[in-house]
Amino acid sequence: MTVTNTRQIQYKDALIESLTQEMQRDPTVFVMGEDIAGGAGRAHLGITEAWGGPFGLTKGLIQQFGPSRVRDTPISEGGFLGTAIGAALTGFRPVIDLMYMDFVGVCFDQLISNAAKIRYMMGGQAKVPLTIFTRFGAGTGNAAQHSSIYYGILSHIPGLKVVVPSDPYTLKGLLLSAIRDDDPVIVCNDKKLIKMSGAVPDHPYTLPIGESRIPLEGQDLTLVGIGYTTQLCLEAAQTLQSLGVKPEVVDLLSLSPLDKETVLQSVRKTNRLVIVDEDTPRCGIATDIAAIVVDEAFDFLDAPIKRVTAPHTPVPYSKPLEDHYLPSSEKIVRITKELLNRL
Amino acid sequence: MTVTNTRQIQYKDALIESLTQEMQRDPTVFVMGEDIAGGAGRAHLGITEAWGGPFGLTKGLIQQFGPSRVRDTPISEGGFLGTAIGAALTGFRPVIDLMYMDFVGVCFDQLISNAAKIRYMMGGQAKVPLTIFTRFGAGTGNAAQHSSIYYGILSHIPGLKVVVPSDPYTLKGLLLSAIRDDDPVIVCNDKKLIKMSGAVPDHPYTLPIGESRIPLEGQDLTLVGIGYTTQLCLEAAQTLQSLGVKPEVVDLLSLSPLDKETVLQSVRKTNRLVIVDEDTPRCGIATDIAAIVVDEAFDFLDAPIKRVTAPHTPVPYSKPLEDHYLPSSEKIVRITKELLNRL
Amino acid sequence: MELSNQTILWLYKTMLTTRCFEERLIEEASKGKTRGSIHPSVGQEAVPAGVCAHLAMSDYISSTHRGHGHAIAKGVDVNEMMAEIFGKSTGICKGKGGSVHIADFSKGMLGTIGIVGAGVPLAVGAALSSTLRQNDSVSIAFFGDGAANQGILHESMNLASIWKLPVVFVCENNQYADATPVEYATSATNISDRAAGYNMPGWTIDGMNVLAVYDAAGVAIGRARAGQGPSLLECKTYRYYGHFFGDNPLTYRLKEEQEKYREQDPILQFENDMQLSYPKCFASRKRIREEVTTSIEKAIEFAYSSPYGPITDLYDDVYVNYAGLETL
Amino acid sequence: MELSNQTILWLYKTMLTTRCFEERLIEEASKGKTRGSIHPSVGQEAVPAGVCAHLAMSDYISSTHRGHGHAIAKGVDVNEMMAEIFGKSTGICKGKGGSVHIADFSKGMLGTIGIVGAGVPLAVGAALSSTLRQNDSVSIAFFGDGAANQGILHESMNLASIWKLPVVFVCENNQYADATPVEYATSATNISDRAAGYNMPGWTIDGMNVLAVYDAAGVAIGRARAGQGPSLLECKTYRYYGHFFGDNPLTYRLKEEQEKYREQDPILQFENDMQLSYPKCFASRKRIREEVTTSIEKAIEFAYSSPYGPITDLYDDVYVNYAGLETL
Ligand SMILES: Cc1ncc(C[n+]2csc(CCOP(=O)(O)OP(=O)(O)O)c2C)c(N)n1
Ligand SMILES: Cc1ncc(C[n+]2csc(CCOP(=O)(O)OP(=O)(O)O)c2C)c(N)n1
Ligand SMILES: [Mg+2]
Ligand SMILES: [Mg+2]
Repeated sequence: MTVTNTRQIQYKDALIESLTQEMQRDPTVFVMGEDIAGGAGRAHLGITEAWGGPFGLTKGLIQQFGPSRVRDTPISEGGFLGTAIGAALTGFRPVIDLMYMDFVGVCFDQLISNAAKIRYMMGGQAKVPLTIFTRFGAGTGNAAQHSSIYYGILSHIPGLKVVVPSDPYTLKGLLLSAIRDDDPVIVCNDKKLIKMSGAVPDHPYTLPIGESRIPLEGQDLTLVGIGYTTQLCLEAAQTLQSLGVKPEVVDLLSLSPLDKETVLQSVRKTNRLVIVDEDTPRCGIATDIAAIVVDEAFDFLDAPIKRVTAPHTPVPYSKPLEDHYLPSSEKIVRITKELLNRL
Repeated sequence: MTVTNTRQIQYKDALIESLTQEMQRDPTVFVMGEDIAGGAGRAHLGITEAWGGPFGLTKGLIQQFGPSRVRDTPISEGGFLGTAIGAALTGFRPVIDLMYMDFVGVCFDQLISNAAKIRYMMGGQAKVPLTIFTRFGAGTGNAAQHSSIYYGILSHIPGLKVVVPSDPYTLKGLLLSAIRDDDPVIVCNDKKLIKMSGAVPDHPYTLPIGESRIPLEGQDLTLVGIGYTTQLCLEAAQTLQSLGVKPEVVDLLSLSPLDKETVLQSVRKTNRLVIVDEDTPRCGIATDIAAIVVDEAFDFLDAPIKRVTAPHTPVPYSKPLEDHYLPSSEKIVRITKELLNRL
Repeated sequence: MELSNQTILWLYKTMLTTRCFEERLIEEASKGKTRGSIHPSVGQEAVPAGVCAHLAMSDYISSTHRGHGHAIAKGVDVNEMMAEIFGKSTGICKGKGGSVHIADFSKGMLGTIGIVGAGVPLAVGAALSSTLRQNDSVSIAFFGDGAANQGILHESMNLASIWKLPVVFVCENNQYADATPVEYATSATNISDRAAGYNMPGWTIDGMNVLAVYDAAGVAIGRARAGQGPSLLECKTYRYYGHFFGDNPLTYRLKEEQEKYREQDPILQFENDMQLSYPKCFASRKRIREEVTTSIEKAIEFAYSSPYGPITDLYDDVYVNYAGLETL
Repeated sequence: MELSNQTILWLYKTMLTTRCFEERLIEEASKGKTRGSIHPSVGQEAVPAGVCAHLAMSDYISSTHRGHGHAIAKGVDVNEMMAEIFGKSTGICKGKGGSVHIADFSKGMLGTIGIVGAGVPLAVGAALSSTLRQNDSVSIAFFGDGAANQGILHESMNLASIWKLPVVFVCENNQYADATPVEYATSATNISDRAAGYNMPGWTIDGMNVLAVYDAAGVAIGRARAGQGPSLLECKTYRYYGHFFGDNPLTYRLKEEQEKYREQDPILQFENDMQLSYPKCFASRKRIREEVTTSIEKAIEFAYSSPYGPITDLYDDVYVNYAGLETL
């Protein structure tokens, strides 16, 4: 799909716009989360909205849809996620704002035991059309308990779907798909993208869950990015191009289901693969892709598969340490050069 | 280490023996969990012990150590795990019985945000000498919510250690190491091993966390097993040997830290790798090992790396479906043959 | 309160069906025809019956591992339940869930959930649906005394209360969670004492007496239906068997205690009540017993004669629009 | 109760140090010298001071994201705290934790935990340690009104109660969780009403008055120390600033409300009390103010002049016996 509309808006605004359009279209959609309006229950004091969501991602919704469809919650993630699952089982399409991805910890059971399994263990009787959107990632000095990435863990769980938009355009298309999807979908938003601007059509549109994109074609090696790291791959690609190397960039978009065909096809062409992920290295999406490729495209591989990830450590607070923690386009370029020097 | 003592005992009894010996040796060790004695608080009725733990894995401990060191809990996994972390931070070595691995869901936050991160985010001031032992795996008709495997997820988390014994001998050595270890260690016990007998020395001994074993040497390919699947690999190896194929079997034992050197060395010798894991396929230990090997031993690989795992589905109840869900020695043999036929 | 004969007979038949279903199931389990854990609710039949007597198809319940009684009282077909526990493709969940995951969404039975406490918020969510739809259906969250100490219960009660949702939290306090007695595990004298902390009414009643349950549930459900918000109903009850089929309860409780409760058997008690107050119903008890026995024998036959599902079932139902294996 | 001059001066100095520390910190934050979120407790100083006045080094506390006051009241060095928030290697956590993870295990300060409610069971665990050791140290779990609705709090209170552990649950009810008012999110009229459901005493007191906090905490801690078990102390208080530095609280609360609370400022109130009842202490208030200002300026200097840690710090402290990267 090509973007014909050239209106530039922020990631944040694309999120609000998507929610607004879908809530207008479908009366069974409602949003629930901590401070998504804020100041709840104080209409008598002239306060209907305060925060409009952490980072303002739900700003203005309550004015349009009222407090029963834009529902502030107590700090009870397990309870309100379970409540959302119950509502999804009985005909609604709840959208949950999970403030930070770290908080999957306190509602993990509802995710893995109920949202993911109910349909299966009850023989396909039920569906759970639930969307969760959440913020993740380091780089903001929020330290170990507010910077974590758990999308690899979530992708491990059969029954869950997981997507990671990489810009305002993909956010809107994937969020609308997620809300319309009949399975639980987690839409993971890198904090570092929230102020990014990009071209976004103003009408509602969807991008299929389970399909990756190729924002840059090339033939010398494949760089796979996830969300923000796709931007890093594109940055690194510029440097590499100036050195005469032509990388292809795959923007994964969907982690579960995984569009392995797009990755495999690319590697069959380029014969080399570097996966860039801000998640920690063990048992994550990067290892997953490496494992699939060495299984299914072994004969096309000319070099080891490299992974650029965070180290196996929690996220540190101090700036120099956190800077070093993160993947960067420099690291991608360095690893790529090492890989090509094997020739 | 070779086993000189030939006393044969069950996995279950090795577990009780290890706990008993360590509690005798170290007064800071205590055990806590649901029904680990059972009948708590009914001494006045002549009841001190009832269940002795699910599957009887803590049977008899309360008679020896009393209810303050063998502490029945309410069904509050998050609460009592957090309590154990607090006790660990203040000088004790709690051992937690988490009845089924599925219940990591309800205490996940305490695991990932506290047990795993406190040491790091507090600059190394603290240590969390906590042991969790738990039961996992399908094969018993316990359906989707009582058969799950989450050790891949736990291995993803920096700050946690994860081990999976494969027989009574490795259980005792690893459990004693886990209790003496100053970091949080999760000891994962496959239900299918609980009645297995094997030679176990009667004195206390430890096996290093982070080291794998090679129970069978060979040169034609490497089979990597985890816990019970090591037994499947050994079974498959017998069949393969009868066909003239000499597989080497690596018993992983430790998932985090991972003894990648042992796997790499084996693959450098055999040039072929099959990983057998009962966990589901995405973002797990099997993908992890494949990714490490294709990165660090690429030039030694003569064939794709294959993974024999459960499918990307929850665990079904009915026997034929569950049988099909599980890895088996037949599947290992079949995959191995396919791999060798590539020659 | 005077009840209609129809209600009396429904209560009787429902309790009897549950009892008979489980007693027969245990026989089959001891022959190895079932797998995993079976958690009999024998002794507790008065609670599901007394509560669900007030419910229509459009009302919802969520249930626990000990859920046969809830399913039966909500109208789930016993053939499909039995076949499910036999793992057959004709089971209500195609044999994929077994005893601990019986559900029937067509009947507002949102499922028995095996993680202790985890079913509770599902009922809260169903109640939220009713509120959003502005209809008058209500939801019941059944849970055990052991579940009372799970955090999710606390969160669910708070949510239901602040949003005034039409849900009744029904605690089946059978006094044990596995082998652990409630008085050890629970700091409250009565579990219903906790209701006050959520600004909702709480009652503790005799859960061996189906009429007592019926009356109290009527009040709680009536409140919910009238838009007056949630409440907590603790029913003191007792399971005659162990925690699961195979567990010997005499390792953690006294014979005398067991006998005391057996003397208050909900079905026998109710027969006495019928004899006194509903002689017409009492007169038909033999016929009902026979009907029930026949229906359960049929269920057993149905389960035996049904086939296992095809292996492809393994990959179905993971997602709505694609099977687990097509794309990883 | 008549207090010693020493205690009075300690309370005063502790509140003042917290106030001064945070006001100076906010200045630096607005210059961009800190990262992530800073959650000022300005306005709430009476609670940590009034509670910790009863504690020795051998007692434990666990704390929240709004934890500077708890740390200072438990004796954590302000230089090391400030350096931590600047991310420097001389910080109490080597700059790896920042404002929301300050801890000092040598002083029984088990750490500020950023996940709401997640610090509570740590205090319960420390109390279990004391019980196992059979000594008389006590533990305090500080938490906010928002945390009151997390399941882990419920589980922790139940555990502490059934095991009669020496722990006091101190709720700092500053009436907001982020922008959400407590009366919306919490079904109980007073959070302390929930104590009864756990069979423990609960009190709601004026948390702007340090002497009221001191008195009530004395009772609760005294009970715990004497082996009489846990209790819940709710302190009604107020934060003057937004949820975090940068948040404008006027989007969710009225100016009049803010002003009302500022009039009850805990430090000003206490100065008035001192003037009336402890004139000698009152007389030394200027000296104390100067001491405090000097110590905070020193802390700022210390933070500025300290170096960042080496990059290798990134890999340390993941495990006790090996760094994260050596072996994956
Ligand atoms: C979170 C969780 N912890 C532990 C278990 C294991 N378990 C299953 S049933 C049960 C006891 C439940 O007791 P109660 O809630 O009183 O229900 P009852 O069995 O008495 O009907 C336990 C501990 C579980 N399924 N889920
Ligand atoms: C489990 C969890 N959910 C949400 C958050 C985000 N968050 C941080 S502080 C806070 C408000 C806490 O309110 P309260 O407990 O009243 O403490 P206060 O900020 O008022 O001191 C929230 C929602 C979190 N850190 N952890
Ligand atoms: Mg019970
Ligand atoms: Mg607050």
